[in-house]
Amino acid sequence: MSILLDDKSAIVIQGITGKMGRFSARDLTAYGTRVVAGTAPGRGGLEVEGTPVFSSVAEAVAETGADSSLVYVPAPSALDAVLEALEAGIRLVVYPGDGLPVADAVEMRAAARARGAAFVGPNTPGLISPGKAKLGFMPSFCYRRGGIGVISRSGSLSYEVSHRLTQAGLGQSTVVGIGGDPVKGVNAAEAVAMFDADPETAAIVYLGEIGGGDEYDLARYAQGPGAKPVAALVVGLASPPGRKMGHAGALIGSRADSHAAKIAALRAASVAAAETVSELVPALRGLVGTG
Amino acid sequence: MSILLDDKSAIVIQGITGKMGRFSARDLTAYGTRVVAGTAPGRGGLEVEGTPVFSSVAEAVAETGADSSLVYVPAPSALDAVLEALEAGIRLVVYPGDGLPVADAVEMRAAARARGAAFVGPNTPGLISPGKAKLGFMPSFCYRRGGIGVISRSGSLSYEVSHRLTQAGLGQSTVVGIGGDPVKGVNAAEAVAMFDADPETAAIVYLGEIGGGDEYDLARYAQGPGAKPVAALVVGLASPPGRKMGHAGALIGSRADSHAAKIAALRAASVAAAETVSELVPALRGLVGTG
Amino acid sequence: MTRPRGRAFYSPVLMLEYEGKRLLRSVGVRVPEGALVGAAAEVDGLSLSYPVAVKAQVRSGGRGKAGGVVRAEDAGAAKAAVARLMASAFDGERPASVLVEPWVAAERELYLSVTVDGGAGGFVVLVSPRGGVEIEGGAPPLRYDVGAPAAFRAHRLREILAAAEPDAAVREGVVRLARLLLRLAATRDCTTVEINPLFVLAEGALVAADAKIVRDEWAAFRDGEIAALIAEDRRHRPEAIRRCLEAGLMLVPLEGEIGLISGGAGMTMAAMDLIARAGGRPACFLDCSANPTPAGYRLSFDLLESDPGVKVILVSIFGGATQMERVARVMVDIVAARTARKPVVFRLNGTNAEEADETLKRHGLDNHATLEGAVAAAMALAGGGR
Amino acid sequence: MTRPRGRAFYSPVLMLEYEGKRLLRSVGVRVPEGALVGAAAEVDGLSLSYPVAVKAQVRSGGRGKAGGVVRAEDAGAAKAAVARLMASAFDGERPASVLVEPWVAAERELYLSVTVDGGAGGFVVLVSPRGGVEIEGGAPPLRYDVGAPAAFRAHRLREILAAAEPDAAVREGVVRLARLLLRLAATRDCTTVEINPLFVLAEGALVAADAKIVRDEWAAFRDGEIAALIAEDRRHRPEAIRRCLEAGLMLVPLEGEIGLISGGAGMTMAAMDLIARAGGRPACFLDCSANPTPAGYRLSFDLLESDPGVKVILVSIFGGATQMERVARVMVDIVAARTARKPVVFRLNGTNAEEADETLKRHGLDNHATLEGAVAAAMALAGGGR
Repeated sequence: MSILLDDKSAIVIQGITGKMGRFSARDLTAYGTRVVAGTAPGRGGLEVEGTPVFSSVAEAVAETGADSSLVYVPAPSALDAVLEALEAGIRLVVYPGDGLPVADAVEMRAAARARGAAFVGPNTPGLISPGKAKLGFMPSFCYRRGGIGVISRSGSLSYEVSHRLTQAGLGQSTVVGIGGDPVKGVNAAEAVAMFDADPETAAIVYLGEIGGGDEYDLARYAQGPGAKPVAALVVGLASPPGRKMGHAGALIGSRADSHAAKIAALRAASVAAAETVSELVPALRGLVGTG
Repeated sequence: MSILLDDKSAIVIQGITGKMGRFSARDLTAYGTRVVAGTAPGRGGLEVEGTPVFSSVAEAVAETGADSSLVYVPAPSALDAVLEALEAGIRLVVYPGDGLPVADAVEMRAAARARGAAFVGPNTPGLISPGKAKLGFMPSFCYRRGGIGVISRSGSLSYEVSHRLTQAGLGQSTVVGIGGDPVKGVNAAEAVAMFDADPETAAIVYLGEIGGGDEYDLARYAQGPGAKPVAALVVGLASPPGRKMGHAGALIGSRADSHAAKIAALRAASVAAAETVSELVPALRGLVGTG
Repeated sequence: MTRPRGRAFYSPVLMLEYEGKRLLRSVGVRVPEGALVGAAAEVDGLSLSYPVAVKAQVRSGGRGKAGGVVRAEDAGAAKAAVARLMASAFDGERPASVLVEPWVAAERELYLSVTVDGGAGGFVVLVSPRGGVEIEGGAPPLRYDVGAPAAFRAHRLREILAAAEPDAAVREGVVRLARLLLRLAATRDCTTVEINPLFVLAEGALVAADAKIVRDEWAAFRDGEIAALIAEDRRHRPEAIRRCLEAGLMLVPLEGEIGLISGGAGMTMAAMDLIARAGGRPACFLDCSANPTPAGYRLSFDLLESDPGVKVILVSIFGGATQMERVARVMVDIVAARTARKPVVFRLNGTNAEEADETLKRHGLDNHATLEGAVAAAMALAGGGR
Repeated sequence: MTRPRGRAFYSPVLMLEYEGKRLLRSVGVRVPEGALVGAAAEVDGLSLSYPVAVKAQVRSGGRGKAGGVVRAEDAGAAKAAVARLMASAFDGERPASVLVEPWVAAERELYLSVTVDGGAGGFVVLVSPRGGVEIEGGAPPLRYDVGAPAAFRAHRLREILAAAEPDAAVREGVVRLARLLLRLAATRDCTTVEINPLFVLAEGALVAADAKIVRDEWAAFRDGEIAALIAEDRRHRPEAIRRCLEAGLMLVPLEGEIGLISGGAGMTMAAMDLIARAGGRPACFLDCSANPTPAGYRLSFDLLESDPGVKVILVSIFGGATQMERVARVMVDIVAARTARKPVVFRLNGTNAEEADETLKRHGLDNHATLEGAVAAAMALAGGGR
């Protein structure tokens, strides 16, 4: 098992004729992912990297049975593309783009929930269930199949940490980038619940940062009865308060947003909390041994 | 039978402590309507005209079993009040007020439909099922129980015509004011369908005007197989084009909006169409005899 | 300053072209970079590249056919055009300003609008692959019934457009633009946002060459721009009309001899229709139902008393929430206080009608039992029909 | 003209008080009728009734405690206050203007805001029966998790308020106001609309005595006001920062000796943290991931080369969509072209990392295998840690 994505997932890439769409069509297929369709309005009938292109997601679903979507369209069209996917019956929609108005992220999240579907994004590299399927643009060599479920608010940091896990022999069930914006689709609490229910996941690694409240949701989970072992990294130790560190969500506005407060809360909840990236693998080893 | 409202309907008046609320509490009860509750935020525990007042519609429903609501609040609060009623499980909500932003009417209509409830308004006197119950502020003496279902875009005109019907011995099953705004809750097509399904209704009288397309929906119904007899009045014969005649919807913008076009379309659909109010009762008599 | 003057009828919440374009630009729609002038001399202050379009800022329809848009090849021609347009009237409306814009070379002209529609229960998107002044005469536009704004789906509109617009890039541009216009309509309380013509440039870009935006006057409480449009409009209305608007009376001045004071839009039209059928002409549509107070009725009487064309006043009210015995008492007071000689005919019915009837009779005033009777009496007093 | 100058950090899309109040007024919120002045002499042109509040227009927090709001009893005192405030700095920020308003006598001060919140998956409404400058220290505000704007229910907020606000009329006023603020946030792309304090007047009316409105910078494509705020802000930023902003580089200048060029917010912070733990200080947060092009990287180098505090440049990138062999080639070109002497340390990893590694090596450049190794090397080149 794994969460959200596995080797049965059938992928449609919305915006497949663009640069990122073409790259992912090639890259995902190379990873063994079942990329069954692409869409590009008005360009149905083409092929991109051997993948058939349709004019609408509904057609793609009807013709190919696609159930998961990776959306590469500019921010002003993103809400429309995500709504199209959901209405066509897609169960997992990933929107990796950044620069999305938060009001549109709110609508995407609400629309996915109303349909009982999963939305991942915005501002994320996507997710990968190593050895099974990839739905995003993370570097494949960083990952290896195993029992660690990884949740990350940051893209590059998840590559870095996954690479360290892989090098340490600690494979991953699924690595999901939940994104750096304050309002997201699948959030930390929801991703944790999915990993909790996944038999293949033995322990959870959470990669957080200053700002926002996701880390407190994680602490709440870790405190509960029967929680799986959790290790966490919080970055932003050296970031001054009151300034947005790249991510819209990474801003120390109140005391609870700070690095120290989050580390303290996580430790109080028995999370193996790393203060820097160097400490994460050792912290996790303390929980799960050598994997 | 009748449509929407009958002697089993249990009424809550939202805004019962205001002038119109108090008037209707007295007037509806005098008509024999089951007014079971009123609401006024923060004023639960009061009584108005013998009716218990609650702070919320949910409380009123829980305590009294109210299923229909008459909403007397100013336009800026109307959407909130209607949403409150719908969320509390009210099945029929009447908002008589005028001056409502059309965007809010759109939301009210959508919210009622999403819950499978009926919304009547805005800009309407409400509805009455003569001899059973009244949910609005029309003059009671104009009505008498019978088999004519009346639909009106205009308030005063519906009193005038109902009075004429009553004087002519033609009683009414239900008289519903659908309102003069372009976007409404129950519209002409929906009201006609309800009367069509109502065994007590033998014939339908429609009171329309220039502007908008409701009259064409009526013609479509009358043309269909097994339609009940329909008489209609269209006012605005003497109104110049391009000017809004009081109602937001009463404006001749295109040829189809005009009095002549509507009369012609109705007649082509075998509707007994009256060009002035004087002709309506005779036209109806031609369909149903002396009632 | 920039509102039109004149006697033509127009909606107070219909924005002028330049106002509409400013609003369109603010939400990301491409419009020509124009400048507003009030006199020919102001053209000298502009940095323009010719040719330019010189466009009278009026609300009346049919401006293009009436010569309200002029192409000018140089500054001299532009100044002459400004002077001529400022001195012209369009359907009785004199422009308060003139918009000078670069002349845009269009490959094609489309039509695009988002408007409130009862049948859709909300908004519709209308698109025609052929826009311009001839839109009214051509095939009906493609229609996407959206309903509530949240129900907009770009892919639905795309499907609808596929049937009639062969250029995929233009389709996508129109879909994006429709989304922006719908958002504008929903967030800024517009009942119509119309772009006609919508220019397709050689490189495929879409440019709004005109703008007709109608706001929702009932949303003035939450939109200062709408409140400002209404206030500005009132400043330029004739005094009598302004006073009615301020008092909440719905007035449409007409040119007849029967001064009708009524309540309710449908009932007012019904009475007007009976007057017309009897060979008379109503002097106005005047609906007092939103302000059934002594002040409201007194204002209505003042208006009709001072209109030399009005020969008789007909008060026709069928009240529901309006308590008719109170109306009757107000009428008695008004009649007692007035010095004018115009005859008045009453037909009051509705809630507490019997008391109203008695009140009028006690003061020697007739109350007609039927609308037909009242209209006949008014016609007789006005000197008969045709 | 009216934007603050100075070196303080502030969000480009945080509106000044007077801008926020103008927006609040436009959606129907009552605010004091103030006037904006830029110099003491301008006070003479205003028609004021004293006392007045004279308020420095700055974005920095804690203005009240820092003396940025002055009560003036007459014109002389007001002029003196304007002059003093215009010459003051608040947290390094000099006001570009001063707002002069009638001094409002409040019975009570509340706190009301609508803001984006991840936990709510959208908007929350926050209300405190005690507002003013002490809000931070008091009990946490009442919280209504709305989520999507369409999910707002006045009766839910009413229930939440019932627990803490005993005055039913005030509760109703707050509910109505919250609805307006939420509509404003949703329709005009605001991430925060905060009124603190919200005055309750003796007659029960609610008046916004301050306004803190933050717009969503990513919505600039559909809101001209946001685009204008960003453009105006850029005009007043130091040149280096302006160029970074225009190039899509995320820059937060700090005051350290390690010039970090990085990719991705989390990865950048992770590297900063390692630098700090090694006893160093990063010179900046500089995330190039939104513009991983030769121009973007060149600009980053220029910025750090010209900062005299920077002793070493550390390039740390772990690329996913960014193809690292291309980045390596860009780095080779930049290093070859530069004349400055500051040492550069590389740690490139990610997609096509092996080719990147080879490219660097082929040109005599080291590529560190680990972030820790790269940080240690940079620290050594900068002259060691603490």
